[in-house]
Amino acid sequence: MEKSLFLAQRITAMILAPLAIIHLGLTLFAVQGGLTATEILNRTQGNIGWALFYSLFVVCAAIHAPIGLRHVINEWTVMPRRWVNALVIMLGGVLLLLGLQAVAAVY
Amino acid sequence: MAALAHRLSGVLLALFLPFHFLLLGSALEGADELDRYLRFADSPLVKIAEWGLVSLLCIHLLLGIRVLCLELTHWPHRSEKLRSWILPSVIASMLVGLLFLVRAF
Amino acid sequence: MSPTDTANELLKVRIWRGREQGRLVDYEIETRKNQTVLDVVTEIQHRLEPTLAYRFACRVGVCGSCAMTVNGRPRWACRTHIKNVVTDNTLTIEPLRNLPKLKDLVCDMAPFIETWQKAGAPFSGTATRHDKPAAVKPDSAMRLAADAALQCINCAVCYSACDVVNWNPDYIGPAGLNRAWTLINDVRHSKRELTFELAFGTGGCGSCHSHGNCTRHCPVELRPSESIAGLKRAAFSGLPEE
Amino acid sequence: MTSSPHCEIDTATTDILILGSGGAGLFAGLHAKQANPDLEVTVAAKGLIGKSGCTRMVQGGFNVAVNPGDSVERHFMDTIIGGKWLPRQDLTWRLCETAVERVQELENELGCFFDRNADGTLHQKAFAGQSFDRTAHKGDLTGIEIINRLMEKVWALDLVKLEEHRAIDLIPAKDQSGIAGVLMIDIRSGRYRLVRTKTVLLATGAGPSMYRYHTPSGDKSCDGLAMALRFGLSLRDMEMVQFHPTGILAGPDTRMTGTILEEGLRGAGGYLLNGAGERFMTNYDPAAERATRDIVSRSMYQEIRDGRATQQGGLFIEMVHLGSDRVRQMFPGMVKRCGDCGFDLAAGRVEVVPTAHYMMGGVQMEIDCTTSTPGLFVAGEDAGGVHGANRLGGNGVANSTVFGAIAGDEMAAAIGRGAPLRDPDPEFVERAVARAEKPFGHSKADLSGVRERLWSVMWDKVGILRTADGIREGMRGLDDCRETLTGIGVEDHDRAFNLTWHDWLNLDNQITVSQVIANASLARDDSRGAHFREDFPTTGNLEQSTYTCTRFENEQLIQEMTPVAFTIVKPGESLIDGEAGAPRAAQNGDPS
Ligand SMILES: Cc1cc2nc3c(=O)[nH]c(=O)nc-3n(C[C@H](O)[C@H](O)[C@H](O)COP(=O)(O)OP(=O)(O)OC[C@H]3O[C@@H](n4cnc5c(N)ncnc54)[C@H](O)[C@@H]3O)c2cc1C
Ligand code: HEM
Ligand code: SF4
Ligand code: F3S
Ligand code: FES
Repeated sequence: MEKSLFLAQRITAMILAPLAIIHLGLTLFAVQGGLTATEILNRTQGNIGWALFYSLFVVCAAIHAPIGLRHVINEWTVMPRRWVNALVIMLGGVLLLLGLQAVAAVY
Repeated sequence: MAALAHRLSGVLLALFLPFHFLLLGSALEGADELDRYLRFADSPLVKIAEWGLVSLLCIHLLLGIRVLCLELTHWPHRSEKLRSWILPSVIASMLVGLLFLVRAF
Repeated sequence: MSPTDTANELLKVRIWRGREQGRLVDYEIETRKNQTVLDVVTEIQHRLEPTLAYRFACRVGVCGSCAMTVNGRPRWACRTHIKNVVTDNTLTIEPLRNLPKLKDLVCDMAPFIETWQKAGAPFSGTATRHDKPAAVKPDSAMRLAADAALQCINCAVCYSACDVVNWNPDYIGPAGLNRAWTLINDVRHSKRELTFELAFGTGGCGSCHSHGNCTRHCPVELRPSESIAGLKRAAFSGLPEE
Repeated sequence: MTSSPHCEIDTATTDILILGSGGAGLFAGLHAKQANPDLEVTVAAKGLIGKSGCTRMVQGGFNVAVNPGDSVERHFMDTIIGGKWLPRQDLTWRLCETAVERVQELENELGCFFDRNADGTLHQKAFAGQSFDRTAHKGDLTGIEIINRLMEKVWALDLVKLEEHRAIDLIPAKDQSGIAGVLMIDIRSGRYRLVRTKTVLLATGAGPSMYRYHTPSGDKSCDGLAMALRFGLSLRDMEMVQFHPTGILAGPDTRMTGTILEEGLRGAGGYLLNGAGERFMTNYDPAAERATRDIVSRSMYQEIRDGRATQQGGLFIEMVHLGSDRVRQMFPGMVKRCGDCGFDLAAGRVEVVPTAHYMMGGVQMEIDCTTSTPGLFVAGEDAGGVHGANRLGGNGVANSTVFGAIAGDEMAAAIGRGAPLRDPDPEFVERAVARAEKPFGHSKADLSGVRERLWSVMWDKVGILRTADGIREGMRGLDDCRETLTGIGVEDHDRAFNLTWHDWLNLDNQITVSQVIANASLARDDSRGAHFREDFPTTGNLEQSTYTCTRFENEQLIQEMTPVAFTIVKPGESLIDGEAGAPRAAQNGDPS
């Protein structure tokens, strides 16, 4: 179990790395003089490539972040293990849901 | 030190990401809505928050790559060599964050 | 040991006295040219505080009995020359972190030694005392990997230096995992899969965040963090093979 | 006295009680448990299990005849010649023969990873006094590998572990039928504990720590030998104390002083220099620095005694002519160790002095590790007779692991045959407690004076070069030490981990065993092996060799000489074809 979680976290990290670099670059490029919705939407709407790109980003983040947080909470708080697991699974769900919703919204 | 910065940035990212998504998700309500938010986002406060998010992502990214190198590559004595990664990472993130701010205004 | 080449200068030594509850007590001894932290503690026991408790055996850095916290860092007392650690003419000496305190500078090492078992030791061979030793090429990759991590003196310095050990009571810690890595690289070990399972189980190397304090503090210059990284790589690529 | 609350005694019962957790103790525990897992086996050690004692400190390695070009006969002959015909030959034979099995057990069953040749076979290096390169090793810190692997196995077994328990006396049965148990102090609580048991293994590792300069670990103070003596057993060859030529001399205020620099430094061509910076070994022996341990130690001692020493009273070793980078690369561990004492081995000079290293003598044992007392076994450095007058480098760990395991097997077998749990003699227990309580009756004072006195007496009078007058003077010095010690008290308010109390007990035992060494040294009026009498500088007739036996009777030391039985070879004979007497390299002292 620990091994699978470890693998999942590192593999998603490896996927996230290039995605995040592109995302950051893009943000910096796009942010010039303030964002407008139309700008964003123009870029993303109807573009299946971007949709897939951000979906992958969201899915990976929704796997990666809860596993990371699970360690943090286990180590820095005295919360019982069971609760921690439940909490981070919830967090993963929330991230996934909101994230995909956002992607759908801009698609 | 590096681990602490990485950890804090990771945790903060995880906490702020839902709001970021929420923001984008409001595009569902239509472009107008989003525009209103983005106008609201013009306010310095939100700019700073977004700036935070960008810097955090950047630093977490760079330090994360450092951890991946530490663990998954195989060069001897890499831990010492990668110690020098820390400061440049922080500076780079600051620069990226700064760039973001400059461009945003 | 008679005091010789006394350099009149006084060294201020603050030592933890007590058990889990205790306090730092100040002593003053003369600074000498050639003294280790163990010698300082010994001198205080011989001359000033006969009931002061500390532990040592070999006095040359092979038994790993004498580790203590010196000016905030875990170190082997018998091989730490005071000139390398004194700051402001003061030494603050406390027991190791992350282990139960027995008395003064003495900790209970049992929880630490038990991490060996949790990490998948001991060795389990198929050959017996009636067989010739296995032929193992000294320059094979696995042998080199095992060799680099073998001569651990189980001093618990790394265990004491690691924050994750401090935060996570289940964590096996660097030394036990380092041993697991040598076993996984030992072609003669018949339970390599089991050792790997245990080393990656609850409190296993998935809990290590590559802080690297273990490697930074190991007095015999082993690199537990790199052994752990080796285990992590094996999660991707499978057990090392000849 | 025993009515004080401090003197209450906790009791426990076990089948097999092992004293000591060095190579001998741990192997005994392992083998006893393997022989019969249902037995309750208890290991008690003065320090932490596996971390105390000298087996961990072994540098050079383990002698074993496994190479096809070598043979048990050859190993045996080297050991007998090295021991100057004093060893008990059946014991020596058992050592050489069983060393093979033991090394293979260490490798194959325990997982020791000894160094290899390029073709994958065991690498064996040369060690002084041997006619074949037969020392198996792991780098230059072989003991760590051996003990770590043993420790792992023993920790995984279901043994009773009494860490930081100091045995203070062996307790006989009330009816004198054998051993009944051992009285200990639980160092952590300071309480007494009597462990009743069917069998006891004495494996506390002797250790000549009564000399000013000595190599053994700090927990060794000849407790086992002193206990055996008080119990009434006879010790043999006690005059045979081996000195190692190159102990570090880092000043009187550091425990690093006395610890060894490895022999390889001389082997590689290092120079020994006197206080004036001149080489002197060439004046003593044609092999110069590469002569055997005993010759080099004696020459160094003489050089020092004749006033050509350094300011601190030592000599120098210098390596720089071999090239400092090369030295750094060849001896990284030694360079670092010297650095920690403020010396630069690679580019400068390091102060050295001969240092007391090993005791060849010990409790008389049979080939199955039994002693003259039913139920009491002995193994390792506590046992005598295996090495005779000198021990070959590499035969020390071989001895402790070979006989430790035999003792484990034999103790399990003895219990199988119905070894009884005997009733302890309460009077003996009471006397033992009274002895340990002695210092609490007195006002406290500093023990350092007695310690230093003992160190000098033994070093100066019963050390590397001896004379009858000197030894007698030494004996008077020891009496003084005893008297002073008896008057010194120890703080009583906190007995838990009270090191000063244990220092007192250490000195008590060290003085006792020093007296035995002095007696035996006086009795042997010839020079052989490690024992050198300036008033009798030659070796006596080998065919009529006798060995010393010392025991306590009515508070008196009784000294006897017993003829050596040449049960396998006689002086002048050899087990090796074509070599009269011994392999030549062994006779000359291999210059490595
Ligand atoms: C620095 C050094 C280097 C050496 N190098 C070599 C080498 O290269 N090759 C070689 O063959 N030999 C070498 N030797 C010799 C060898 O180490 C010893 O002869 C051998 O290991 C002794 O083993 P042992 O089991 O008898 O005793 P030890 O390993 O010394 O163990 C003694 C045990 O008894 C315990 N003990 C002591 N007193 C008591 C008590 N009162 N109650 C309970 N427990 C007690 C101790 O705590 C310890 O656990 C070396 C020795 C030293 C000091
Ligand atoms: C995009 C959103 C991201 C979030 C929300 C996130 C969150 C987290 C969190 C909370 C942790 C736990 C920190 C810890 O255990 O100390 C973590 C760890 C980690 N993150 Fe991220 N991360 C993100 C992106 C990335 C990226 C892009 C990378 C790639 C390089 C990455 C690499 C890592 C690594 C390697 C760890 C493990 C560190 C450790 O165990 O100490 N993360 N992340
Ligand atoms: S790895 Fe190093 S620091 Fe850790 S126990 Fe072993 S020797 Fe000590
Ligand atoms: S310090 Fe601890 S976190 Fe890992 S790299 Fe070392 S074990
Ligand atoms: S006393 Fe043995 S390592 Fe320090």
